[in-house]
Amino acid sequence: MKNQQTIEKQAPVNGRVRVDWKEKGSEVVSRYGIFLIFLGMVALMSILTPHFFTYFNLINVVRQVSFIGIVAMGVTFVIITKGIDLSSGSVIALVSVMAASFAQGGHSLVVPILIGLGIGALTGLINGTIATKGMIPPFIATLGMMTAARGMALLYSNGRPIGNLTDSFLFMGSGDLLGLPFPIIMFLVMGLISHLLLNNTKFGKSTYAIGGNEQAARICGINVDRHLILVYTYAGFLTGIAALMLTARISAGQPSMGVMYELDAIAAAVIGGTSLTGGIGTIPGTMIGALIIGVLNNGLDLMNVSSYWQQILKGIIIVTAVLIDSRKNRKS
Amino acid sequence: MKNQQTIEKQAPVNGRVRVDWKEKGSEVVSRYGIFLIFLGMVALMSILTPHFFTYFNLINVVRQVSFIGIVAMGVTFVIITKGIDLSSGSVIALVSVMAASFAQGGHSLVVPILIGLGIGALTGLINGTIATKGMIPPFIATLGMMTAARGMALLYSNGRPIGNLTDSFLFMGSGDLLGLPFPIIMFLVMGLISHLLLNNTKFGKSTYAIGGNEQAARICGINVDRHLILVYTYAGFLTGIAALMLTARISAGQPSMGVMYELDAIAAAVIGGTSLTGGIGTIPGTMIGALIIGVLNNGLDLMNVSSYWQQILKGIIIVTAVLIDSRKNRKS
Amino acid sequence: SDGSNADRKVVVGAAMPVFDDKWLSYLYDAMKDGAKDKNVDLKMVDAKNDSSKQLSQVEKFATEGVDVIVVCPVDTAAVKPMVNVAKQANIPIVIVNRIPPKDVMKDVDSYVGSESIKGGIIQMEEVAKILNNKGNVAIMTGQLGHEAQVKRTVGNKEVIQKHPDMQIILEGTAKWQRAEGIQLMENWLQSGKKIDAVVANNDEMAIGAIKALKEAGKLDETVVAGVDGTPDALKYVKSGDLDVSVFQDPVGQGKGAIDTAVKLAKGEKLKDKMVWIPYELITKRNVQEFEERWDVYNKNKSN
Amino acid sequence: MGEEILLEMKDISKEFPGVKALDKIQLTVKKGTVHALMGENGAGKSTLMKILFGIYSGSGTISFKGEELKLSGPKDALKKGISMIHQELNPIPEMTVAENIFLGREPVYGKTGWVNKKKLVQQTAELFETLNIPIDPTTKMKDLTIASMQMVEIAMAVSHSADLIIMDEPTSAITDKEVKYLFEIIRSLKSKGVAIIYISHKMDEVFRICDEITVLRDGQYIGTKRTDELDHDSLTQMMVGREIKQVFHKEPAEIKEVILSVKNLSKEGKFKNISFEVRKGEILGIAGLMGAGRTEVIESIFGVDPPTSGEIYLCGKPIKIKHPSDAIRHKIGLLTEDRKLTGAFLPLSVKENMIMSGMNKFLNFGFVNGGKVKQSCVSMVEKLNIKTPNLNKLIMNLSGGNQQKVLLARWLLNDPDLLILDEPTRGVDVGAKAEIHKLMCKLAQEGKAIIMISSEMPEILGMSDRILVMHEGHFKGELSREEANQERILQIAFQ
Ligand SMILES: Nc1ncnc2c1ncn2[C@@H]1O[C@H](COP(=O)(O)OP(=O)(O)OP(=O)(O)O)[C@@H](O)[C@H]1O
Ligand SMILES: Nc1ncnc2c1ncn2[C@@H]1O[C@H](COP(=O)(O)OP(=O)(O)OP(=O)(O)O)[C@@H](O)[C@H]1O
Ligand SMILES: [Mg+2]
Ligand SMILES: [Mg+2]
Repeated sequence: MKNQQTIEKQAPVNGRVRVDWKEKGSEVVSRYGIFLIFLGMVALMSILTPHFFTYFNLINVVRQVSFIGIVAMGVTFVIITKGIDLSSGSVIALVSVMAASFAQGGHSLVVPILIGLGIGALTGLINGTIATKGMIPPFIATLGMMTAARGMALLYSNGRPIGNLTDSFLFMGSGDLLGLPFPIIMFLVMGLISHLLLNNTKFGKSTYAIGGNEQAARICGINVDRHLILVYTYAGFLTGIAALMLTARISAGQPSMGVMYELDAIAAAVIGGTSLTGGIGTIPGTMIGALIIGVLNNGLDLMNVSSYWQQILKGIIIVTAVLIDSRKNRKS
Repeated sequence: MKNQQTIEKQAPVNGRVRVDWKEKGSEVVSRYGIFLIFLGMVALMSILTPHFFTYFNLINVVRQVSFIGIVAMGVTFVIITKGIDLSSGSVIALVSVMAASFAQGGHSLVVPILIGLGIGALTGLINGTIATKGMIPPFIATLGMMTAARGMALLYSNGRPIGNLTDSFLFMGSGDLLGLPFPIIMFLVMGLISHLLLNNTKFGKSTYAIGGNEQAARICGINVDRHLILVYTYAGFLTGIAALMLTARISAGQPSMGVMYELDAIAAAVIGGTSLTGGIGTIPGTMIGALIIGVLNNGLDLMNVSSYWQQILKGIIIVTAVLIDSRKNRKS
Repeated sequence: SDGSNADRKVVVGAAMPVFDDKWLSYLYDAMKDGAKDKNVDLKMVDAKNDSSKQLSQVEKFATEGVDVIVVCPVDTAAVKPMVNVAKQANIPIVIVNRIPPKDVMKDVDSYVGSESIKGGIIQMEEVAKILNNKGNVAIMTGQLGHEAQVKRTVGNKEVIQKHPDMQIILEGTAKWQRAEGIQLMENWLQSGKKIDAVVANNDEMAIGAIKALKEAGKLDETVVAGVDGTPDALKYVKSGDLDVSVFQDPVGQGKGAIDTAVKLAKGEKLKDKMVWIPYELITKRNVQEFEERWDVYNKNKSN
Repeated sequence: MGEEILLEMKDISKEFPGVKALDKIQLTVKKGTVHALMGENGAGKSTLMKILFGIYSGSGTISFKGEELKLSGPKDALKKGISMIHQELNPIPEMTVAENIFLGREPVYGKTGWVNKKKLVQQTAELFETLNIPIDPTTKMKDLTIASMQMVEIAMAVSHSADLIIMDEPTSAITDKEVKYLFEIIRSLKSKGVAIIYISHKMDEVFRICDEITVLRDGQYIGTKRTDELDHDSLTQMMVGREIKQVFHKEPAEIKEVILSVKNLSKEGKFKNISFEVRKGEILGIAGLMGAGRTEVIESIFGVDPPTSGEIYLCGKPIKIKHPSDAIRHKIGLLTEDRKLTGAFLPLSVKENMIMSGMNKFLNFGFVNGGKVKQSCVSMVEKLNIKTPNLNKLIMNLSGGNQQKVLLARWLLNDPDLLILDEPTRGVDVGAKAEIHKLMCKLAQEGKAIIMISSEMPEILGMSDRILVMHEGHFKGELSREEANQERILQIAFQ
């Protein structure tokens, strides 16, 4: 390379784009680090318990993960803009009871779905509007929503589950499509859509831009407030999808649903490489992050680790996974 | 003002700040904004319910707030450094059961206190070490601790409360000192200590510096990692104090104690003006923030607002308080 | 009302553990109904599962000067300071649903309810009977550290210990939630273990387990048991999906608590300090009876 | 004085992923001298200095004051007598000037850790007095102008009473006036035996103040010469490896009709009654001292912070610009003065940084067309001679000058009719500067209009067709290219 440069010295333009394979290599490791960790975890679980690596169990894990996974995709958008969404868990409850009350027969399937998605998106819209127009930290805006939405869910349902849902509605939770459970299909489809949206559209690029430098984004002509509102709305919309499927899965709308889901969703995003300081994150990363949490829960259950120890181990393993991952990043 | 500037022309550098009294005025409003909002809230509650503004009720509110308030002081330090601490609630539980098991008679009062403070500080030390040396986001480091500490609390106590505590231990929760409940005394004392520490010592200056510009802090020769570890340790230590007093107050160590306290503590800090983007925050602000949450809970209970409506209102009021406050800030 | 109470309204301060729990919501309704019947001013507050918050609420009732305090404790280990507060303020205190330890009970004016541990015992005894005293049991617990989780599980285990051919092969928490119940059961089903019975700390989790079992086609060969017996759970008993539930009478406990509280407030002598509203076993055989009880209650309520 | 060797760096190498930033570099600095470190953007100057200051570790040996220097971090460097003014400003915005300056070494009562606030302010005031810096020590850093912040950082570096002070582009954000004061400071330090390593892209400064010059090129050591052995051209030759004809070379362009005119633009407290027009093919320079309000005016026009009154006409038609997106729609571009704050998206790649303001033209059915993006970006990299291993490199890992070029590329990709450049060559090396200037001329020849703010007099004088002079928020006068010179500009400013 030294000779190369000596020659290049003479050249008037040395701004050529060189491909450097060593860098490519370490970039691969850092880029797919969390995926490798995930594979390592799968391998470990497969060794530790023979019941882990079976078709049904794997399907099982992915289905369990799909709800949180879809929520986490929206959260990823939000975190990339330097925001946070603490309201997801409570919004799930609110959507759940309201949609369920319209899915008790007499209504066509369209009504509860529209209501569910609408309410999800609406809460997001409110979150975004309060955070941007009110200029208050998203942490507080969504914390308020977290509290208020739970209250509304309880109020609406009087604290009780709303059951007797129509069969067509229940399909969203337990039905199969193309040989796969519907939630898994949705997880993949929404993952693909979100990934394309984030990576290949103006909307996605603007999302990164705002998280990278809000001031600069404004000067580049991005309407920051409007964009942020849309991001929160999209997150709410995805939460609505997860809530509908979850409601269908347990065949009841429940006001106590989704407690602490927001933390799991944020954790999935962060484990998957999304940075809370903004501007960094990917959807596949988040999906892997969610799967890591899912594999962990499933594996520990399969091995019948006591609940107390499960919690201790879960804490340690999540930290370790991110630790290994960030060490990889450091090397590059 | 124009004339002023004309004179300044002669000066070699005109970056001097002019004192602008209009600005000063709005600075006062913005600085004490949250305090004014707090007073407004107290006034409103006093009008709405006659039971609110009585000596005993006010004492009651402050005592109730003192636990979260003390935790929130440590959280304030952490947030000023751009960090976050999600583990406080679970650490309270861990400290609670461990200290309680040594406060059942036979031990002198010193033992449970040392154990409580030691464990609190130790968890903080671990949080800080993992976050800095492991270079992983504090969100993940403390999320791991949140999960693991709760598991350990359950494991240690086998999921059950630990009662029969000695009377001397119970004093920390229910005793009076100088005519005030002990927790209130501690709230004020720890508030004063934390305030002085943050404002008048090298330690405090470094805390602000790291949050304001970590790179700059490093360049100025501050040992950033060590300092952050100390900050988390102090936060853990304060959590230990709160946990001891809480345990004494309910006269039992409980593994289920403190659920969601971390969110209340963070909310108190943020309502009190601490910025999650680092570098900004004060202890008196946080104390007011905690009091606002306390007054809200107490007032809504007093007015016999139904629990569901309480949640809805609480969400709305917290957002509104910060909204009013940030609007004030904007004017300046 | 009947005009016999021309004197001023009795004020009852009720400190309740948490408002987003299904069974408790029936208890609260019953208390409210009871309060309406007796023309009582009922102040009901939510401790959000936080003992210290509950203690503060009790203190507040004391400083406000209510006539009587009713507590459904977040944790019975933390009842002592509440009782002390009430005693100091000279206000009678009634504990509902969760029974404090004996040394605290001596200062309590009345207890209305049952013993949590009994719920677990009744539940497991019936499961043992169905299983002919042998088989593999999975215990699905509520939120760890919660009073009802701890006591009911202890009750379950006491029974198991008496049956050498029964063993607990799996134990995990589903945090009282149906969704978590499905997930835990799904994972257990993959664990390759033969599960003869799933015993859950409440009906919601049991229903979750039922869903997962049904999907796996294993519901028929597995006994499922819950606790609570709320109307929606009874449907599952009726259909035969939920083999066992244990009825904890929220109406009896709620109205009983208000009755007792009013008596204490008026200085009347109690016939019995302990007002037992026992747990009752529900199976497909007697489910009809419980459904009728709910019907009667709901009818009265709407009148 | 001047012969005793203070610092000797031998065979220093440093590699970043994909970049050999330094390859066996030598640097010898004598006591009591000012030693210039020169080189194009990305040559490795800052990297070498960061190694010397303990921020990076690299291979090779360093001896300082006759002893081998092994540093564990900046703290160690400061302790051993090396301080540094960093290329990027590093203010802690919410803290006061005094707190910033004495961060980590605040005066305390005894050994208590209890800060003596009075003494802190007093010491700062004394420091400022000796350095002739009129800033109130109790001001919050965020309330200072960039120039003042830079002066604070200079004061901070000086206050360590180090034996060696590294100054990495200390003058990129200050004007001639402050430069004069800085040079006074440097001379007095020199007379006290302090050595200074001075990095700048402003040739004239180097010749004015430096005793020796070491030149780096693409991470290689080129040579060290005494200043009097070199002149402008030979130094340039050393740095760039080829000849650069003329630095501020303006090629004439045909000046056509008015494209933008501004009438009575005002913003309370910032500027008042600003009226001017700019024509197609014209380069309009705006001169003024730091803090004259130039940035405020053009940011107002661009919709960043709309004016309170006044009109803006584009090609004779009145337009309303409420947001930068309106300006962009009207084919106006703005290269801002502060890279870090309002320019670069630090966590994003070079490619993404380039396309962010003009994404629409890369869209196919709503999707960003990767091929099109790559093609445009590669052509920009070549056109502006941007040194980056590839387009996916994060912009934060480029050298300062190359970051600036990426941001310029961002606006060029938009093909604007009117390009506003706020300090376009701040921190840019001679070669690149010449290229940016050439590009400006070319754009003008293509019929574009350019408004250029610059605090560098030769740049303003060399490039502008017409010069507006601004001071204290007012336009004080206008000079044509022919009548303009440094004295007249200052005269107008202060009249
Ligand atoms: N942290 C980093 N990671 C990767 N590459 C880096 C990093 N810092 C610098 N580089 C690369 O090292 C080379 C030297 O950069 P350096 O900042 O030292 O240049 P410089 O001579 O100071 O340029 P300028 O005049 O623009 O400031 C550049 O190619 C730059 O892209
Ligand atoms: N962050 C700030 N806080 C307070 N005052 C500021 C700030 N930035 C600029 N000012 C003030 O606004 C006025 C105009 O500043 P502006 O940056 O527009 O000047 P400029 O002529 O563009 O200078 P420069 O050459 O530094 O860009 C100055 O009086 C300055 O002191
Ligand atoms: Mg540099
Ligand atoms: Mg400017």
